[in-house]
Amino acid sequence: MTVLANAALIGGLIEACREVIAANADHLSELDRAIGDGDHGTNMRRGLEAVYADRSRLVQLPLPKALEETGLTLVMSVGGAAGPLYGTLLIEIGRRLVGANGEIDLARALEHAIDAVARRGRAGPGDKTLLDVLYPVHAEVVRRAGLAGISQQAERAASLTFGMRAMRGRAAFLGDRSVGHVDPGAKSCALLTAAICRFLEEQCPA
Amino acid sequence: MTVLANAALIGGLIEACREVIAANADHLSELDRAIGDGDHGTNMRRGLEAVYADRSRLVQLPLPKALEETGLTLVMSVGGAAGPLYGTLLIEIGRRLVGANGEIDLARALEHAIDAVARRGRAGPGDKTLLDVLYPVHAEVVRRAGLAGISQQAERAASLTFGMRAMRGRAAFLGDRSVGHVDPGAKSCALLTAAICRFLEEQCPA
Amino acid sequence: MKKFMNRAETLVAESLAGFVAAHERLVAFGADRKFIRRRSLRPGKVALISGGGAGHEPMHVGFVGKGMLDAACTGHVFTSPTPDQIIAAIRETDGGEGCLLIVKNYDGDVMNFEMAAELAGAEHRIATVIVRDDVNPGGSKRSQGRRGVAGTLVVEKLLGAAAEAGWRLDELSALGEDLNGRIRTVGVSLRGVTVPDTERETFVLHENEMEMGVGIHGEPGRARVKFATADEIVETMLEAILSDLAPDQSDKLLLFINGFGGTPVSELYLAYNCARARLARLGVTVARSLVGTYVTSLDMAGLSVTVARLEERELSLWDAPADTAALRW
Amino acid sequence: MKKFMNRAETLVAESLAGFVAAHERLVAFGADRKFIRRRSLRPGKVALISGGGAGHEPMHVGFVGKGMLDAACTGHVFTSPTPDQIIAAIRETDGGEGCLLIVKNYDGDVMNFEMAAELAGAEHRIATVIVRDDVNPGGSKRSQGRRGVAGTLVVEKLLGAAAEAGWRLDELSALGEDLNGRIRTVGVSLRGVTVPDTERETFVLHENEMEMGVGIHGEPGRARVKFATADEIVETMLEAILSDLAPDQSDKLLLFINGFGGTPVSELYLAYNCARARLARLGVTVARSLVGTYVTSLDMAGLSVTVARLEERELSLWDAPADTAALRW
Ligand SMILES: Nc1ncnc2c1ncn2[C@@H]1O[C@H](COP(=O)(O)OP(=O)(O)O)[C@@H](O)[C@H]1O
Ligand SMILES: Nc1ncnc2c1ncn2[C@@H]1O[C@H](COP(=O)(O)OP(=O)(O)O)[C@@H](O)[C@H]1O
Ligand SMILES: [Mg+2]
Ligand SMILES: [Mg+2]
Ligand SMILES: [Mg+2]
Ligand SMILES: [Mg+2]
Repeated sequence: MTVLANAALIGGLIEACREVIAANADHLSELDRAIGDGDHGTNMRRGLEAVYADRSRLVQLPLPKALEETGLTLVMSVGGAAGPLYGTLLIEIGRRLVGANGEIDLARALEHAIDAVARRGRAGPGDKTLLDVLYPVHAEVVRRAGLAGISQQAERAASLTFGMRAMRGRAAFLGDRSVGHVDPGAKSCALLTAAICRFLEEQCPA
Repeated sequence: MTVLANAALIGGLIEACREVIAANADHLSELDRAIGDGDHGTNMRRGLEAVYADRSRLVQLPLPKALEETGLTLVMSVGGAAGPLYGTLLIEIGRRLVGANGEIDLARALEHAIDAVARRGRAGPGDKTLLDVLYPVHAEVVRRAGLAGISQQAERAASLTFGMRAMRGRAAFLGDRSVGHVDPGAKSCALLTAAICRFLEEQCPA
Repeated sequence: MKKFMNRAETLVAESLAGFVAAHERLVAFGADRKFIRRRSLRPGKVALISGGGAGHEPMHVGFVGKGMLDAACTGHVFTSPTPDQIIAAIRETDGGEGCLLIVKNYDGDVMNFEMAAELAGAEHRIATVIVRDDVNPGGSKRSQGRRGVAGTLVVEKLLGAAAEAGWRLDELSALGEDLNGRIRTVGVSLRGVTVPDTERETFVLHENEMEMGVGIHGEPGRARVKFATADEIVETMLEAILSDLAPDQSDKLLLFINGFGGTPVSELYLAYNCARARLARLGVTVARSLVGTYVTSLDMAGLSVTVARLEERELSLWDAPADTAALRW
Repeated sequence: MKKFMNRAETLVAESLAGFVAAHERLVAFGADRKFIRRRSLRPGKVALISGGGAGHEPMHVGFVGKGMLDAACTGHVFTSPTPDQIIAAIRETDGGEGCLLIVKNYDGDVMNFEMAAELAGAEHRIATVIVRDDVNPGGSKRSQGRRGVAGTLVVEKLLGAAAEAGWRLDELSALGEDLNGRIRTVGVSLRGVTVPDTERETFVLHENEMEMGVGIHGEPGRARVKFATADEIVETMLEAILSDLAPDQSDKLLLFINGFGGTPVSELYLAYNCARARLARLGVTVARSLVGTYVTSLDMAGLSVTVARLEERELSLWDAPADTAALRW
């Protein structure tokens, strides 16, 4: 990762995330229509477009600061449930990375940020939310799995929400009728994870 | 006609009219749906049911008075355009019959009443209304056509409204789009005419 | 089409009963429930009576109260009330100053109110204003003239305030006639309606169609045209209105966007925004505004645009207090 | 589903622009059009701020004005406003007495208002009332609790009147919390809605089906059940409410029938009539009533029934004047 210049890294990540959301926005809204209000794709696209519009400023920043600012932009543009959650995630990763001395400890920053997301959403594992992707992703990072492994686990974790009964978010109002659908937030989280892993793999092949 | 007792005549006419409307109410509303507001059958049925409910009183009255009272009942129960029109028709026939000395002159009473209907509706021949049945019926009565002939003319006249452009009533708001549909009021008028003729024929075969 | 009802036959009566119960401070049933009247009538003023078929709620019952109507007669759905209802309302509300009947120009309404006026005319001074505000989009001459649609609200508000201020019967009737030349409405529908009696839609539109020039009885309009953006729709509607009203830059206009029953209020405000922008570009002044669901056609999706050219005295009448279920200020 | 709009992206902004233009006497845009506020703020009172996704109009913008809210923040359709909007509203309306945020209990709304409160908390005294009035028809315990639906109107009216009367921030917040235990709502839908962004219905119902227990975001309800008569529907709804509220004969109830956007006002009054009759049979007293389309879910056909148990002081707060676009007395 260190081989990649900071600006290219940040710009590339933004580009990759924006692309995967744009390509899957309809699908995400479709998932949200089944158990929510049908706007998750639209919300995420609006957020990623806002970040993309701001990219020339963001690529100038150090990575931690860029993450924090990206989070703030998501908070101020996505709205809905996803905005504060993805926003909190990036803001807190960024803040913790800033605090880290010397080498970046992604695993600990991620743990701290995921805790913040769970507090923000008053949610936990098995509630059928994006946390059900974040927890396994963190676990893979902790056990230093390869990028491909992380990506695969994220996809698997998203699929597993299919069988869950939603306990948070709009889907929770459906009770048992939420079972049998993939959670849109979990899906977007897996897509973003995969896109990030793919980008990093392409840039710095193992 | 004179062979039939008054009460039986009035009761029979009421019964015949009520029956034909009940049997055709859906069809009349259907016609009204094409160029009006779809309630002509419902309106007429409501009126005839009100008259029917009142029949024990009506059959006690002399025919002219019974016609007038029936007209008033229709006015107070049908509503819409059809109520005042059919009401005015019967009220005025009744009033004119009352005024006639000696033999009943149906042709002149009818003429007088049809004029009143035209004034009430501010309508004339060719406007695609029930008047387009009433005028030819009157003409048949004047030339002392048989009951079957009157009935046939009424049916023919109703069919002819198919090609007319409505100038009065809700259908007029459609302009040229009213062409190509039978007028519901004309149709109910033809049906009532036929039912009355049929009843009279059955009672006093020529 | 599903409706909240028990039986089609009792739908109107039940709805009116709910209306009276919900607004008992303002209104009460008249004798035999034939009409709805102000709870307390004010002596010494001309009585204003309106009415029409059900299906246009909150009009007219929602306009009964101080500053607007004294009584409203409701018929079956889309069917004018019968003369006995109107006569009963005249008897109960005429305090000696006479009655003004405000009638929408639909043949059925006109004929039933006319019969009532004839039958009650011996004992009461009665005048009638026939509201004719619809724009004739085809421009062709028709014998029965313009329909009375959403502009009826404007007429009832202005005449109601004038009656409250002590205007006499002939003065009210003259103002009513005069207003007919200065109020224009055009309606557009995105979906036909289902009359509860028949349970079938009055007309069926495709996804890319709309009916332009509709009235408020589910009848099809003057033309079925391609669905368009709100800007385009409103522009077409305003064009029809303005070519008729021909306001100049010194005129004070009332702009009224009316929902037909199935249109969300957010869309009405959006249409208002389009109309307002268009009128601003034309350099004419919107002095008063009203946006809401007031004159309906059951649950029809659609709206109408009404523009009225008002003079100073009418602006004051518009601003005068109204205390009714649907309009209050 | 056809909608009066130009583009999905600008629909909310255009509608709000129309709203402000139509009600310029009452309201104005806040900085950068991030929210809508009272035209003239009254110093010396706690500022009341609410908001939520668009699609619920006239709520909340229609409740901005004397006696109710000081500001309302509107998000995209069914998407909560973002913290920057809420922060801007706090900055502009806080006159030193602090701000009360009134938030419907939806995760998105709660989280966005919470982030705003955190970010603005250093410079402003802020309290939050989370409205939770929906009845849980299944009776099962869910972690996030009841949704905030039509009862929000009641909370905003009562707290608005109290703020106007000079109540302090902690008093308002305590009343808000207390009301949560005494207001219950249940909603029923006859037709799903189409979110303008997606142009597809959120759920599709057959001619003989309805969704019981719906919220106001087009989400399906707790159960899809057979369509029934208005009496039966209202009875089911009231049962759910009353088993929760358990009013006794001495209680004074507010009965509020709310249309979801596509339901004609005549059907709302009919439902009110059913509810009123049912409550009368149960021997409980309806002291106040409201019937109308106030808290909507785009053009959803359906309605909600809200019952609130009010004490004397709250009846006075309910009766206190309100001068807003949607509620005025
Ligand atoms: N309380 C919560 N905690 C964690 N995640 C949540 C919570 N509420 C919702 N989510 C996530 O957000 C997703 C929905 O996002 P989105 O559709 O954009 O927002 P909204 O529900 O406000 O329309 C859900 O699929 C779920 O993954
Ligand atoms: N002005 C009129 N003059 C004569 N007949 C009329 C007039 N208006 C309507 N009609 C007749 O009444 C019929 C419609 O009656 P109906 O549907 O019961 O009343 P409405 O139009 O009020 O719903 C029309 O088909 C036409 O024959
Ligand atoms: Mg969503
Ligand atoms: Mg008809
Ligand atoms: Mg009719
Ligand atoms: Mg949303």
